[in-house]
Amino acid sequence: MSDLTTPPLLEIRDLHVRFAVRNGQVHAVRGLDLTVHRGEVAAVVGESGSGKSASMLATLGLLDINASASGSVRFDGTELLGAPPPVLRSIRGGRIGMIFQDPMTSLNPVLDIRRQIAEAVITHRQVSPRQAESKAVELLEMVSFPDAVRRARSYPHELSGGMRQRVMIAMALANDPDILIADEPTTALDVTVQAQILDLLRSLRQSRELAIVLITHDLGVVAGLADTVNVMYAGRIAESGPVVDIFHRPQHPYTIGLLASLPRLDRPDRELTPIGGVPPRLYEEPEGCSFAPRCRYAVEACHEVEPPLERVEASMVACSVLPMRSRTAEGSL
Amino acid sequence: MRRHVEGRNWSKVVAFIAVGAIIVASCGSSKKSATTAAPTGTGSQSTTAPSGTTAPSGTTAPAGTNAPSGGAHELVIDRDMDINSLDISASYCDTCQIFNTAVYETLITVDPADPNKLLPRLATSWQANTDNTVFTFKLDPAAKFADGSQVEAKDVKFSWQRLGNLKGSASYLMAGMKSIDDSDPTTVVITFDAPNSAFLPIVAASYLGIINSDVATAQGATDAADAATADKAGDWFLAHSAGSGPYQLESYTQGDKLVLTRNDKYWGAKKPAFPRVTIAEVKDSSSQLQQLQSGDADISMQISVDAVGQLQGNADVTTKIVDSYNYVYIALSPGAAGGEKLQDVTVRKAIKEAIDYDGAIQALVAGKGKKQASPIPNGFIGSAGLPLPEYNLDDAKKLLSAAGLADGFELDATYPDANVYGVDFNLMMQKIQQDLAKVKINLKLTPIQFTDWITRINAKGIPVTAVYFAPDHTDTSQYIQYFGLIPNSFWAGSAGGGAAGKPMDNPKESDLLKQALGSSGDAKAKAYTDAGQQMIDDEIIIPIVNTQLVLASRTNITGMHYSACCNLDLGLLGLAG
Amino acid sequence: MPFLLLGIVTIAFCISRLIPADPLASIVGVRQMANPTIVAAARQKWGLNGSILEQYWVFLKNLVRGDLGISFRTRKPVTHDLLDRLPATLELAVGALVVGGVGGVALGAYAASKKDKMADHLSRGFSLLGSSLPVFWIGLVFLFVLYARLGWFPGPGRLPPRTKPPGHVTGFYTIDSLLDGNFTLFRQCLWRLVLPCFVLGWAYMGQLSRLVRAAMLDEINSDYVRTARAKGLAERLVMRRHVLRNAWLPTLTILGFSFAQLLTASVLTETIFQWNGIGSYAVQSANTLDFPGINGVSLFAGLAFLLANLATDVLYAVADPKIRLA
Amino acid sequence: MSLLSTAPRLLVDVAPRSTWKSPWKRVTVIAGMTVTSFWLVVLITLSWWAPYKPLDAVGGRLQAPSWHHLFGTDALSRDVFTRTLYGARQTLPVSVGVIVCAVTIGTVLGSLAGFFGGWIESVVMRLVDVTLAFPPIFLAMAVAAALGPGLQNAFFAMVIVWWPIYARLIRGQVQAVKHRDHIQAAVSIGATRWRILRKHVLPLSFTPALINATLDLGQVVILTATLSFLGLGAKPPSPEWGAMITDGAQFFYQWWVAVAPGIAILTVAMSFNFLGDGLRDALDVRAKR
Repeated sequence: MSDLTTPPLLEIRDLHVRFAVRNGQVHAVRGLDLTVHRGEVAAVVGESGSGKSASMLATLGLLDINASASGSVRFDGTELLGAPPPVLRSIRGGRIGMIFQDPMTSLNPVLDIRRQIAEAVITHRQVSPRQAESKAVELLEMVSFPDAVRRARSYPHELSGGMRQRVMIAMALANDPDILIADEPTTALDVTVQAQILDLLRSLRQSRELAIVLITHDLGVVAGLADTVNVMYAGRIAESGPVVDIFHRPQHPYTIGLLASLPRLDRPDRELTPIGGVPPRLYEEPEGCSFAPRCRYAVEACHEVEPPLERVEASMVACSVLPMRSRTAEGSL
Repeated sequence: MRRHVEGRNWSKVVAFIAVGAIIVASCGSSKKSATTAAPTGTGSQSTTAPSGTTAPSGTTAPAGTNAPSGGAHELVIDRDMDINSLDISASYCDTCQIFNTAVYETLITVDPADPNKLLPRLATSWQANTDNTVFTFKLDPAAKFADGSQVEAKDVKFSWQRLGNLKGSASYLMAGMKSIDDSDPTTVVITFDAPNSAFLPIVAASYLGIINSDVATAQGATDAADAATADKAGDWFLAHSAGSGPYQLESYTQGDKLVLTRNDKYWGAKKPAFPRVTIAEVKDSSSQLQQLQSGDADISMQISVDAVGQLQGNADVTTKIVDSYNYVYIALSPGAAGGEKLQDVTVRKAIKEAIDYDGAIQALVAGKGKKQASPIPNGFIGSAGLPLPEYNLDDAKKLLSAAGLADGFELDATYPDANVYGVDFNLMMQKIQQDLAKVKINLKLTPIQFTDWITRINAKGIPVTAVYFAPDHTDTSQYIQYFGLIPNSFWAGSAGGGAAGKPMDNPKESDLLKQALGSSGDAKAKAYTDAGQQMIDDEIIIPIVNTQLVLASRTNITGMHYSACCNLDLGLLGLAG
Repeated sequence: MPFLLLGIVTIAFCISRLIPADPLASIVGVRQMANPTIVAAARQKWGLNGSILEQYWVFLKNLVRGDLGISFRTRKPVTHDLLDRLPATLELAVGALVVGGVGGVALGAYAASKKDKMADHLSRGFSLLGSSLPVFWIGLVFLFVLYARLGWFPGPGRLPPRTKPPGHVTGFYTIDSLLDGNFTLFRQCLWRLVLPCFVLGWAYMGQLSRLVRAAMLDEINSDYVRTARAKGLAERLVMRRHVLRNAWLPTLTILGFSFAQLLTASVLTETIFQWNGIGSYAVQSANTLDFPGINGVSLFAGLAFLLANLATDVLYAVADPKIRLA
Repeated sequence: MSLLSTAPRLLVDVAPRSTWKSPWKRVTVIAGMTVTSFWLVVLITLSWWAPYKPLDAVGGRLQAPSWHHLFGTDALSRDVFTRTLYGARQTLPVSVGVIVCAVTIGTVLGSLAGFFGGWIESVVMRLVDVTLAFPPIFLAMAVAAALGPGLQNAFFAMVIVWWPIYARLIRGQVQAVKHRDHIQAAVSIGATRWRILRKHVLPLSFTPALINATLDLGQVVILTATLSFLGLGAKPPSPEWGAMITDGAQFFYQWWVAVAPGIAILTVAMSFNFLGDGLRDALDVRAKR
């Protein structure tokens, strides 16, 4: 597991991301804190629109032109927010690799995959095109791309979704990055393929001491891979902590709700309870706890004061009610 | 505030465009030096293979006595060409006159300075019998075709018979011919059915130029009676010529240019001055003017009078505005469908008096034109002393009241969409429409294509239309034959309603024409003048303007002229200095 | 496609025969139209006797043999006339395609990269201006200002006056002059192409740059562009290798279409710039009711359109891997 | 599938996703509306305030621009400025009429073809293919020449040129809309085909047609002038812009004769283009995204 005494590899503090839209702006990320250590797998979990992707794009300076980020993102001692483009470029694809949700659209349709991987190599290293190409084939083999030598000249549309995601991973790992940011890497894939990709990530992590930031809305993906879990809601961390604690002793009503909506093979008899309501639209700042409107434990204070993130046992939780603590008698889920 | 910023944006747009223009401009001016250097560069090029087909190389000019003036300078003439054929016997157009005269030669020709004076060309002498039915020509024994063979009587016979039998538009010139005797190679005797005192001027018409009959026959040409269908040489003549003139056809590209080369063996006294003459198709007046200014053209034939001012103060260019025999007219056709109101001659007279001629001449050709009394243009025998048309609005109104049409009526005016002799027909008809509106006659203008116009006017006539005319030769008879209300006249038929109607007839005109063709001197002039008055009284043809001509050339070009028979005789042109 | 060809041929034939004038008028002339024997002889000679259906049948039969008939006006085979003028028109259309294509892609890409900045507005204004200008008017304005008044550009025509065309090999003056090794002439011919090509290509440039700009903006937001940026690629390379490479694909779809359009829009340009190509041939044929000429030009236009579409499909297949292997 | 069916109508498909917030959009839409309404006001009120009459000879011949004659006079001494203003009465109604007719015919035939398919579709689309295989200028020239000159005949010629574009556009839209869920639902509950076509399919198909129509208006204005320029449109003496340019072309050095009508065409065509762009952004669902 991770070594908590060494300085963190990636440290995000008070990150805010705002999008300018037609009728004003959306405050998508509202003071995110996140720490990733070398070799650690940190999961960021939340519903779509909770700001998890936006915060990662902000980290790498990949936000669209209508978005702005503030706060601090330090990677291995370097401040990335506001860093000059050349610095960002050398880190992107060099020391931080990123893969995206939809492998269908994330590869350039008019270039063959060998060329796209080789491009990643060439961008960061002084190698000849030929060397880059053979490196690309190696990388394909590394991600268990079948028949890599022969199929390296394929175009994206000739590959299945799983294969394309392997190509994406190969591309992201082309320069032995310290961190892989995986933005919903399995969402668009079939269930069986999902498992293969997760296996691949797991083995890569072990063989290369790779830190992974795993962004997902699927707690099932988290369980098998992550060391720590950060649950995001409405642009903020609702709860974060070691995976075991989150799963077994969730503190935040939202986390509890998420887990309750998850089918579990070991408890087939349990009734699934979806969370009612919808997440707030962040056109304007919510008053009080942003989850309060959907929270069945909410008290009056919840609607007035936004709760700070506080340590509860091994986790950090942003909730003024903490239903689990008061009802420990009920035991676990 | 925002508004202010936007305003600034737009001023930047303007600035951007301006900067762009300047950049383009600087590129342009840097390249221009290359362009202006062109003539010298290309002059030397002319030694490379000529693209023409049979023409001898123009650069191998024989030295010595025959050395022509003008040296290596190639003449370039800008013209909007209207060529219908380069086969002299089938041709009929203004440009054809220039081509025919340069490449072929007629037996006699017209003095450009005096259209009523005939000069020898292939013939050294000629005479008519007393009743103008038999004409005898003595050919110059020195006359040679370009291939060196002698011009003989059989060539004359062949050329004239072919002209008549090909039945082209100019075939009317040979009407009434009975026989040609070519038994003596140097003497031509032609006999007519009826007196034809117009024939000597007709012989000077460019269409009567002489073809080398041996060469032409070898190419399928024939002068037989069925030549209209049996003659196969039309295509050959598009690329070749077989004449004795100072120049020969090198090549013709329709819509592009007509290229002539010097006939190095030209037999005449005045040797052709230019190794090559190019008549370039340049349609608009402004381009012709530009090219003349820059020296890209030596002669521009259709510079409009409104553009001439641009040339003032340019010592390299000489312009002269001279009288011509060309004119534009409107024609009233009582027999045409829709022209019923015109059957009353007072109505036609009223229309004639309602037109503001001076205003029209001002509007159409900036005053560079003359009024004309009858279809016989000013300067032709029979034109003198006839009353010029007068603008008289009051009288016109009175005449219409008398005809019971004081409240006006509507007339269809369909005319060819043409621009001839500097007159834009659209403008002219709008001007006439304006004028006639004052007597409450509403002209409905419809400009159509010329082909369409011919179809319509031949089918059932057109109540009011506009046309133009240039002489084919220097005798007045052509005007009576075409405009007079006599059998087979074009306008007698058209004014009577074309094929659907009945030709109009004014027997006096037939008589006067016969009288004129059978006489000479004053008697002939009197007959033509009387015929002119008759045609005025017909009130069918209303000449609007007898246009003047802009002769524009580089100052070093000598011999610029306008000829009644031949338009521009290229053989007379030279280079000064 | 055969149906289409037949349709084009038939419509061309019908249109020329619909015209209410008798083409013989231009053949035999004003003076002889009233003479029935001459008219009948000419009717026979030029194949205008017989019913319309018979004429149509003869026309089709000859067409199959590649014979478009003899032009009433030039008295030469129409196929010969068309081939003779094709190089002039192609030279113009290709030049306009280059001006419009290169200019359009560059302008569109530039505008997209400067989205909503001044440069974007200017280039969009410029391209919109191109599609709002009547070709015949701007041609005249250019001639008046840039040629007659300022003398920055050469006047109308393919060649400088007094210049002999280069030896006839291809008929393209630019190519032939190079083959002759005559660089002065080559430069002159090229220089004379500038104004007409620009006038002709401007509208196309406007159309294309709007298309490219829109496509670029679409592509800039696409996932694979984000991937390329995540690789650490410099923005310049992202634009060139990824955005433009995809964005110009849709421009291919209109490439063939535009080429056919240009070939025919040359009707006006050729008239204004006295370019002796197919466009002016079309106008002259129409003006003199030269039936074979009109039919020939129509057929040419239709064929050009078909071929251009075919070429587009082929090009697209080459450029887009999805189609190539599909 | 014929090759030609792939010929693009790109205007709608690749709408740039710029928002109304863009200053360019705002300026252009405002400019487009201003110029269009200027011409509309001119067209309606002109007779009350025009400095001269369009057909009257006033002042001298071919006078250069002055305060009395803003754009000079032509060869018949008519005021060019007045004629140019009156030109709007020729061109604008014709252009709008052409588009209205073309859209109507195209919509009827295109929706029939798209919705019913079968032989109707084959007939209509083959006709469309053949018509579109002719270059617009050439087809319009040929038809106008066959019918004879005159603005009316030019009008017919242009409708013949334009309807297939809309027929194809509407057919494509109808086909796309036809398979949407709510249409299928309507079919399944037994709505008649006519009703579905009228109530469900057409309203959805019409937006792109409207956008294209506005953009095409500018092109029709230009084509009208082009036909007149070639002598196939308005007959003299009507002050039609293209015909005025033809006149001006003869008086090359009296440049003012052709300048005003050219500017008129330019402003009208440009403002329709601006409006079309704006309309597309306002109406196109994709652009709003």
